[in-house]
Amino acid sequence: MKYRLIGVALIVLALGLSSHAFATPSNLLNVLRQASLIFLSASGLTLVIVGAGLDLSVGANLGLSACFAAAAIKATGTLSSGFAAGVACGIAVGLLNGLMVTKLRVPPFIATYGMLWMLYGVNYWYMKGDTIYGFPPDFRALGSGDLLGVPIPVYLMTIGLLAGGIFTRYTTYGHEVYAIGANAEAARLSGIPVGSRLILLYTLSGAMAGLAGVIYLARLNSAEAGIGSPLLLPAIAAVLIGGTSLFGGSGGLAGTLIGAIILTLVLNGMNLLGINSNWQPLVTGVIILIAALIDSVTRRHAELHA
Amino acid sequence: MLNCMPDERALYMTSAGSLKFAFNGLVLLIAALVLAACGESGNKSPETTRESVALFTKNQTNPYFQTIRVAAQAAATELNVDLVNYIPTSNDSIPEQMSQIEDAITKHPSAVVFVPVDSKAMIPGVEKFNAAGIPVINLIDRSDGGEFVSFMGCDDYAVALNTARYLFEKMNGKGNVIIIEGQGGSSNNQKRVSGFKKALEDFPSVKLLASQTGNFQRAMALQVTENLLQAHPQIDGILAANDAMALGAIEALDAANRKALVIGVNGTKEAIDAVKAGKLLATGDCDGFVQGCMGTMAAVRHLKNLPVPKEVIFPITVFNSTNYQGADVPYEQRMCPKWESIVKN
Amino acid sequence: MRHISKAFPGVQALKDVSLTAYGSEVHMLVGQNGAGKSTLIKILCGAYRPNQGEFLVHGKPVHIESTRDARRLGIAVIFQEFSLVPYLDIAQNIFLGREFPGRVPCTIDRGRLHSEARRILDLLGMDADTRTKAHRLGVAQQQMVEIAKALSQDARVLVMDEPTAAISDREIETLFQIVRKLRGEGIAIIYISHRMREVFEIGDRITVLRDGANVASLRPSETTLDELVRLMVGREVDTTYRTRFCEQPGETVLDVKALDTKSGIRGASLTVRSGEIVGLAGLVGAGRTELVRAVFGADTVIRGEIVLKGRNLNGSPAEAVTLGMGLVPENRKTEGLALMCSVHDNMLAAGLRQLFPHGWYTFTKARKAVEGLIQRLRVVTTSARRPARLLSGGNQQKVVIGKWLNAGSKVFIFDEPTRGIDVGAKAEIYKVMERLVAEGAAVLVISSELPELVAVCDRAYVLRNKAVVGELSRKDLTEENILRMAMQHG
Amino acid sequence: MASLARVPGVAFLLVALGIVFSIFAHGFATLSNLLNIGIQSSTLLLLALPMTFIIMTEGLDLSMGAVLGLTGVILASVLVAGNSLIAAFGAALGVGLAFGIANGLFVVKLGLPPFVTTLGTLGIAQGMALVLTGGESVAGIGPALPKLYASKWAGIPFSILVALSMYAVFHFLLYYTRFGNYVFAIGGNREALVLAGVPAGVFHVSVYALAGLMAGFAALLLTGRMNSGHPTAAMGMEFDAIAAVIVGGTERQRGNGWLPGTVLGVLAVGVLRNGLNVMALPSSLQVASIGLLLIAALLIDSIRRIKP
Repeated sequence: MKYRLIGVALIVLALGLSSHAFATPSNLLNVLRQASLIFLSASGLTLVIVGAGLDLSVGANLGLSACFAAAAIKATGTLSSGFAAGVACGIAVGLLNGLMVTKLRVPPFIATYGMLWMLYGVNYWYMKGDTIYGFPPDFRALGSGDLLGVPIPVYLMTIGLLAGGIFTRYTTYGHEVYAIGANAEAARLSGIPVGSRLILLYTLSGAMAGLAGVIYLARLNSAEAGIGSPLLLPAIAAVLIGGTSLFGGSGGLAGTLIGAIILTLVLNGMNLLGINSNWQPLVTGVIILIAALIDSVTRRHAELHA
Repeated sequence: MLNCMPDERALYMTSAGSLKFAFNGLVLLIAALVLAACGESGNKSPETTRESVALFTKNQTNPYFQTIRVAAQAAATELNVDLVNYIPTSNDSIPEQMSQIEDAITKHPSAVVFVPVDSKAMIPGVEKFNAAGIPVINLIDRSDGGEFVSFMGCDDYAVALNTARYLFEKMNGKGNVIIIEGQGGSSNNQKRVSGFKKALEDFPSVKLLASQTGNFQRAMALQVTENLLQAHPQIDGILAANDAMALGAIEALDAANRKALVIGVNGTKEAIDAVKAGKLLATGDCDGFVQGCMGTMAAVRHLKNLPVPKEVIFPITVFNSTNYQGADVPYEQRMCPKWESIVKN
Repeated sequence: MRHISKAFPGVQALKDVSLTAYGSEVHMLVGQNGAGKSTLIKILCGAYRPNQGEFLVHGKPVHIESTRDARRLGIAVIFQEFSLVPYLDIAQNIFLGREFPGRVPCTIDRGRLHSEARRILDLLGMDADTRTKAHRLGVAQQQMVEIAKALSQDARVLVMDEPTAAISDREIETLFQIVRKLRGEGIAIIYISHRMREVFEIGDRITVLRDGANVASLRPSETTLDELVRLMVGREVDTTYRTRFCEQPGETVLDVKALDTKSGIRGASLTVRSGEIVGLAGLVGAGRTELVRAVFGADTVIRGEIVLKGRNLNGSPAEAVTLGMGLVPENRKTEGLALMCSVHDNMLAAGLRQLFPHGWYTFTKARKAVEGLIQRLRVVTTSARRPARLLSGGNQQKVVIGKWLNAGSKVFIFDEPTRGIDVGAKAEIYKVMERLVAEGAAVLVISSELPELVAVCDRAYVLRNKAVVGELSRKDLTEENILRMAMQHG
Repeated sequence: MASLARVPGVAFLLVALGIVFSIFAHGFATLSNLLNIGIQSSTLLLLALPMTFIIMTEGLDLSMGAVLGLTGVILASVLVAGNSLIAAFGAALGVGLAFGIANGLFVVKLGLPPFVTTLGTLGIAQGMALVLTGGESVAGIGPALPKLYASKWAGIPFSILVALSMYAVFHFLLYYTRFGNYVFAIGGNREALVLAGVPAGVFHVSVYALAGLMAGFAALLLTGRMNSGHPTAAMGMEFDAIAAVIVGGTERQRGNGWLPGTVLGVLAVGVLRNGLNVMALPSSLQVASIGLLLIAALLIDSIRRIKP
């Protein structure tokens, strides 16, 4: 983990030297705000991957929840109904994913990839290409406002990080998730109710995607069917750069936050330095490979001296 | 912690019952899907007397194309013609639009109104229509090849140029601006950005600080604008390659309580409302609703071998705080204009 | 092989070991787990390279840098861990890496592949079709294919690492015939085993390894069982696994009535009382593992009842564990442990809810619990953080037992607890079992090692083709009775 | 060779879809439409075939779509520069192979997890494609490729011919050569292969190299179909390929691969999309039904596994 922090420091240093505007507090806060949004959508996903699962429907789920939340706010005018609709939709999708993976034993890749298509279908049918826009300022503050100088999504991120950290380290549930990720059959034969734990994980992932959907709605001040689709790959990249392994049993939320920060730094740096946009995927790809290299070297090092 | 090889499909205790229930549920769902399908195509049995027009649009999510589809349907019902929509399942997917062209040919529509995903890549598709003897109206984005009955659309380059000029005039010719580009690889993004750049040449004292991509997405445009606001303390104007990105930029400005004149392209309803509210300076377009109507009308006229001009360039209107009136009516209530009112010659 | 030494980070696996294999002779290699036997073999077959040491064939020095060199010199190895590819068929598995080239370049001459495979299988008396995929074979058949694989290399030196661990007595007999036939053909056989009976039955020469060094090299006639064990362990090991037998067992803790399971068990009934060690005997394939997995809730039950301390189980491991039942499974690497996790995490896996009933996990309490268990079970590990993967067989088994002690289980089911474990660790495991029972726990143990069953159990049930055919009380619990019951047909 | 139990759920779904569409979708069951399905699915099949090998060796390759985009653009640019089709095709194969070998070396030699590695190379390939073309599609590639693409050999369209011959090559590779055995072995029991004295690393890298090569082949078809090269034309195709392979019955565990299943997976999606287009169903329903198809196929597998 400490190697990855050094990695982030190096990137910040490099960007700070090359662009005067980078190292200003307002820009760093700006980066933190953008990173916390990726973190929120990827936090639930992290726990699913720790449990050796996979949730490709995060992006689509986020988009649908944002649309339902928007419709709810427009219909009832109250923000709480928007929150409720968004998170409820997220939970419902997560639950469905969990049931498919555990009870119907559909492999996680196919279950959530199939769910992704179905959610898009529902979203296109529901929105019919329209957008719902124009929300009250206090709702929009949730996404783009700040409190005591710190962007509100950053508070939400810290709450998510603390809650996630406590769940994984200080509760028996958390440790059981790591055991399931490491060897699901051994966990089952150790009396851990693997089925219900995984359903809990997928539901949690759905709930976080739903919550992130509401925050994105507040930030964008509008909802359309396509919000979620570009958010899937960054969420997965953030989790993987953060050192959580797809085979399960290792990694955590702190890593995902660092992954989200690294991804946002790349975009922020490219914008500030005015580098032609066509170079963006190239730089992101190289950063992902470097992070993976650091991760495998530290892992092999740790293995030798365990 | 290291990684090891857990069994991806862990063996849990599942009662076969829950599986059976889920499977029956699924079969019912598929059956419902099929019934809905045959219900749909039932009334469109092949021996219909009504002509059928196939409308190809680029994606499901951009409200601009929803306007086109609503308008085309309005014209189709008015002219008593069937309208069949072909929209790729993954947005702006070139191979998928190509497949949809081939599939549509087997249905042999009477005429096609075609909005290409990419001006060059879709040429073989149009040639397939020509080979099948199906008349094609090229709508909105000009395809660089294949025969068309007529091209009806507006020139992205000109729209961008005029809207940018309007912005620079409003900035009375000086100040700093940034450009938010569209998706790398899309042809109308190339045309609009070059239109912006041409306008810049006409106003030498307007300085271009940066040109970054927002991928035609509101969220990314917001993030890019936030970043650029950090780098450039003084930004007077923002040129966005479509309305969604313009509105994203506005959100970023509000959040950072900075002021700048923002322009967009497409003239979507939301953009018109933003112009009305004074947040968006202007949005250039040739009125998507009118184009949707004219596309279908042109197709029907051709089938009735009424004259259809080879090319119809819609007048470019830069909707700003003065002239947005007609455009903010919801599409459902709007009526298609008369053919003669648009086509002079 | 002369003056071989090999060091891994943190441990000197082999110190100046020499081993000479003579033609037409079965050379037994014995020693505790971690004595360096498998490292020595891996060096012999080129999988590892020694730090020092030299190889001589008929007196001339040779180099063994890779598995290819070893094979060129006619050295073939049968490993304890099965080396079969599940979705390739028997013939492809036998000739993996040595396929016969077909007419078209880089293709395989499938006809010849299957005919050669057929020839070797007939030699072994195995009638399976050479086209069946390996994942469809039973454990015993897989072992036979492993042996066929070694024979196919018509090796001059054949190394067998515990070949009889998973096969029935009948198949062991066929194996011994083959070994004797090969010895007759002048092949040098190096045979590793933990079963002392085999050492004396078939061994011509014995080399004992302890802590990576030669301890003794002698003939079976020159030594006795106890002396051999003392040489292996380096201290007096009382092989009397159990001193006090249970005179008056407590109340019935586990009661299974007329159990039918999807895995083929028919009408099985048994009871286990607290303070008692009950054995479950039977031939390989008699259904012992299927029975205990059903009792534990791991496999589906069709009919019958499982009553644990008065409560009826509904067939989920989670419920069985909360009611105090623990299963030490047959293959600990895939079902008992999470190999990538540390000893600490593995030991805590089952008892989390017992150790922290309110759900809040505290590091200090967890560390103390694990430290206590490591002491109590004398688990040999550099630290609690060491991945379970790096532990020897015996220590891994202790970690699994520790897992259930942590969960405060009262009913223990051991499925082949001492398979692949050396004599020293075996004794310790049975000591642990005895202590558990002394503290009032109930133990049900499956073992194919009949002498161990007889030495340990208060009474035993015998299974034959998926049904309980009889019960033997303490006094008539002898190997002959078990075998008679287990073998009787019809 | 394949017993009935081996046939995955998707086969029954494919048959069901065929029947349903032939009845309800007028014009579906005509030869021209079936050829259409073949042409449309041929590019995806070229990606799915090597993907089967990769998934069998417990790996994953996300970069195939982006590499296809890049090789397509290179093929077009070389043609536009006036060189022969052979030179352009060679360049595309070369670049594809380079990316494949790079993926292989990262995964096999450096031991990086496949998902992360190919996510990285996805970015690199897409970035290079965009930088090379400045984001525009490359047109004016001359008549050679379109003529070849449109050509019919004994009535069979060129792209279907390429797809079928590639399937034959892969089928031969997997079931009749040592390389095929070793692919099963790398997925099933890599340790056994190493102990058998086989240089498992070389074969494992060549599985990824094969994927890169196939991207070059697929570029020939895609560029021919569009008569131009486009940097981001094939984005997302790799996910369709992975789905087709898993639906076809190949598991990441224990080297359980079944090549014919992959073809069924590719055809199932192709038939569904084509059928729904021909029936002109609303597009949102089309999108949802693709998800439904994938899950239904796996559900059938799960149920068959529960009942012995």
